Amino acid sequence: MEYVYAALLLHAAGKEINEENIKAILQAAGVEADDARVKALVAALDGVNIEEVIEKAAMPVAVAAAPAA
Amino acid sequence: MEYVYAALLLHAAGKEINEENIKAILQAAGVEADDARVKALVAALDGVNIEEVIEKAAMPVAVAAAPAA
Amino acid sequence: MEYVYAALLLHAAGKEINEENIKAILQAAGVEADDARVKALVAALDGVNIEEVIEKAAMPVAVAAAPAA
Amino acid sequence: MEYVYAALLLHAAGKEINEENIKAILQAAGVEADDARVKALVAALDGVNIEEVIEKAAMPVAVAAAPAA
Amino acid sequence: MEYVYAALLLHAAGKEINEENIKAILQAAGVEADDARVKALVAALDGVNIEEVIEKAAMPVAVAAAPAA
Amino acid sequence: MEYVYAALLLHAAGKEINEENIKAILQAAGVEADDARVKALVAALDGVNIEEVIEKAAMPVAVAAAPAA
Amino acid sequence: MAHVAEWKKKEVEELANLIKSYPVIALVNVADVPAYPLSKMRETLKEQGVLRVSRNTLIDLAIKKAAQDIGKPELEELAKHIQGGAAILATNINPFKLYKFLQESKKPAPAKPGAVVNKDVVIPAGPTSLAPGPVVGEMQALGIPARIEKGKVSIQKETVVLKAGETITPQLANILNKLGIEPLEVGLELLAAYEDGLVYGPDVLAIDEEQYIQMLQQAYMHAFNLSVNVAYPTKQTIEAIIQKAFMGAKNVAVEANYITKDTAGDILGKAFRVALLIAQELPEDLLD
Repeated sequence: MEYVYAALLLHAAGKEINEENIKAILQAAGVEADDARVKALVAALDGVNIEEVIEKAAMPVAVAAAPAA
Repeated sequence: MEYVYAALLLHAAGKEINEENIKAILQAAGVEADDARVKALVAALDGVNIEEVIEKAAMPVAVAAAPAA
Repeated sequence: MEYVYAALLLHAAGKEINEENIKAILQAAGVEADDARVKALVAALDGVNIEEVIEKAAMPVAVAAAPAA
Repeated sequence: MEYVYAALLLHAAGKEINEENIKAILQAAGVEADDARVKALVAALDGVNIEEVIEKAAMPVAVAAAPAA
Repeated sequence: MEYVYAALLLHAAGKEINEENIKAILQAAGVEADDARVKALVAALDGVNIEEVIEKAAMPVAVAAAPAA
Repeated sequence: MEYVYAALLLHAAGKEINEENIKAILQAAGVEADDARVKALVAALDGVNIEEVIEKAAMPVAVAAAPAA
Repeated sequence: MAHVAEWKKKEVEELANLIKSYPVIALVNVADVPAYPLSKMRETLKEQGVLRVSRNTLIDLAIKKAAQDIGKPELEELAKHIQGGAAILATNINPFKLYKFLQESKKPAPAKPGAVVNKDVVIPAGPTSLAPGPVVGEMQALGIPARIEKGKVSIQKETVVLKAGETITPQLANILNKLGIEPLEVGLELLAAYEDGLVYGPDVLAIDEEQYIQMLQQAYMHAFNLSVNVAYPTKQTIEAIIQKAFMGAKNVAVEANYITKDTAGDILGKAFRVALLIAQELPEDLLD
């Protein structure tokens, strides 16, 4: 999950999610970055609208709260 | 949310969540770390069972269904 | 389930789901393909909108919460 | 998802999930295999109990059916 | 359960569920048909909407989810 | 589903599930048996512990829905 | 049989012929059935059978004669079930269906002293239409908690006055009739039925339909499970098979945090939810 958190950190900080940035973060965290996984992650996230995805992910919590109201 | 992601990254990597480590990650992400907030975060997370929270987060279905009870 | 995975692989890759293609994949996986099973699967998938079926499977959470409202 | 299907096909067939086998399957399906993604998948699956995770799988489908009541 | 499978087979095949047909199937399966059981089955299923009954069986969720509605 | 019912009938009657027996049952039910489908079924069931497989829910529904109850 | 009256011989002959001409021969008790329901039943059965009332002794002779004529000694067994005011119901309807049909055709009937009820008789709580009078004392004597309320007799508590199988006393019949409760059932009571060498008693013929429905559902689920679990596709299961394969693949990918188009949402979502839940535990001024 380290790779995913690194990507989300970059997203939250408004920085570009690229191999270099992810590796820098992982290194700073003392994690030895696996080149292939970093590459694969960046490739997989290409074209993914992160904002939208995490909004949807937060939804079940919101929906769950509704009926209780 | 950057601070939280940094903390979660450390947790996932099995590293200690302390001020120094969090600052290092934020810096690598190009975020200017606010000393007071980092301190407060570390203090606040002390006593939070992150593993438990992760488990809860992995089960959106159950969470969603709960209020129906 | 090997046969079904092969079919879904073809679907995901945007290739035609036919006997020949499924057999080629199974062979590459070192599985001896049973002609009759391949035929039966291809026949059963005829007319099925896989994308739609998968979508139905993938979107449960919000729906699950709905009736509780 | 092609890569994942290839991995599960190998699992279902009782074959080893390694880079070589995954690539062979993808090739047979006419997919140009991306080295980094294949490597990343193999690395990511290391330590995952596939059998167990698959068993957990089907439930969202069922939940999705609920509003039919 | 043989008798019930025979009845479902007739239903799936669009044939009438009557004593003669059930006995023919059981005989073909090498089962010595008990007259009274065949008669009882046919009488019990008389007027039963099998399609509806098995649809309900296919969606146990509906039952489980019902109290949530 | 006719073919599956025929196989289950044989299983329930303690008879061997083979092509010949399945065809005999289908014929008795007035269904024209498709050779490939019969073959595919027999192949799919080869080595399968039927008792176990029929009890294993294809969609473990109730578990997911349970918290809603 | 020289001393037997000519009409009796003829009657036995006719009954025997009737028995021989239908596959299913049932004995029904018509002792307590008034004429109207009886003729109604004849009409309903018209297409599928004949109902003949006769003397028990003649029915007995006719069954034995028919059994001999067609060489089916098993049919003689049926004669042992003759009781009450027996009648012959000769039909094409399978005995189980016939039993079901006769049960469903029964109608409620008023209480009669000496009759046996076949289900519990309950007097419901609440007001009745009865005016105050000696009836209150009569009820209390039978253990029915009656009282005068707002000028009417009222029952204080739901009371079971008879259990299934018990006999109605004259006192209770009187009360039940006053209350308009009809604890009896009138209709043809099936004593036994013969078909194809077998005599079926009512205990065998009373089938639990709910149980058959459950068996149907179980059988269907077994077929469904088998089809999906061994990936043998049928029209009814192909979708479930695809979904099972897809969900299995997806779950494995999500568990492995392997991001694809289909898992990006779940994996990022998982991480985001963790962050969100953690954030909820933090003091507000820590968050943006």
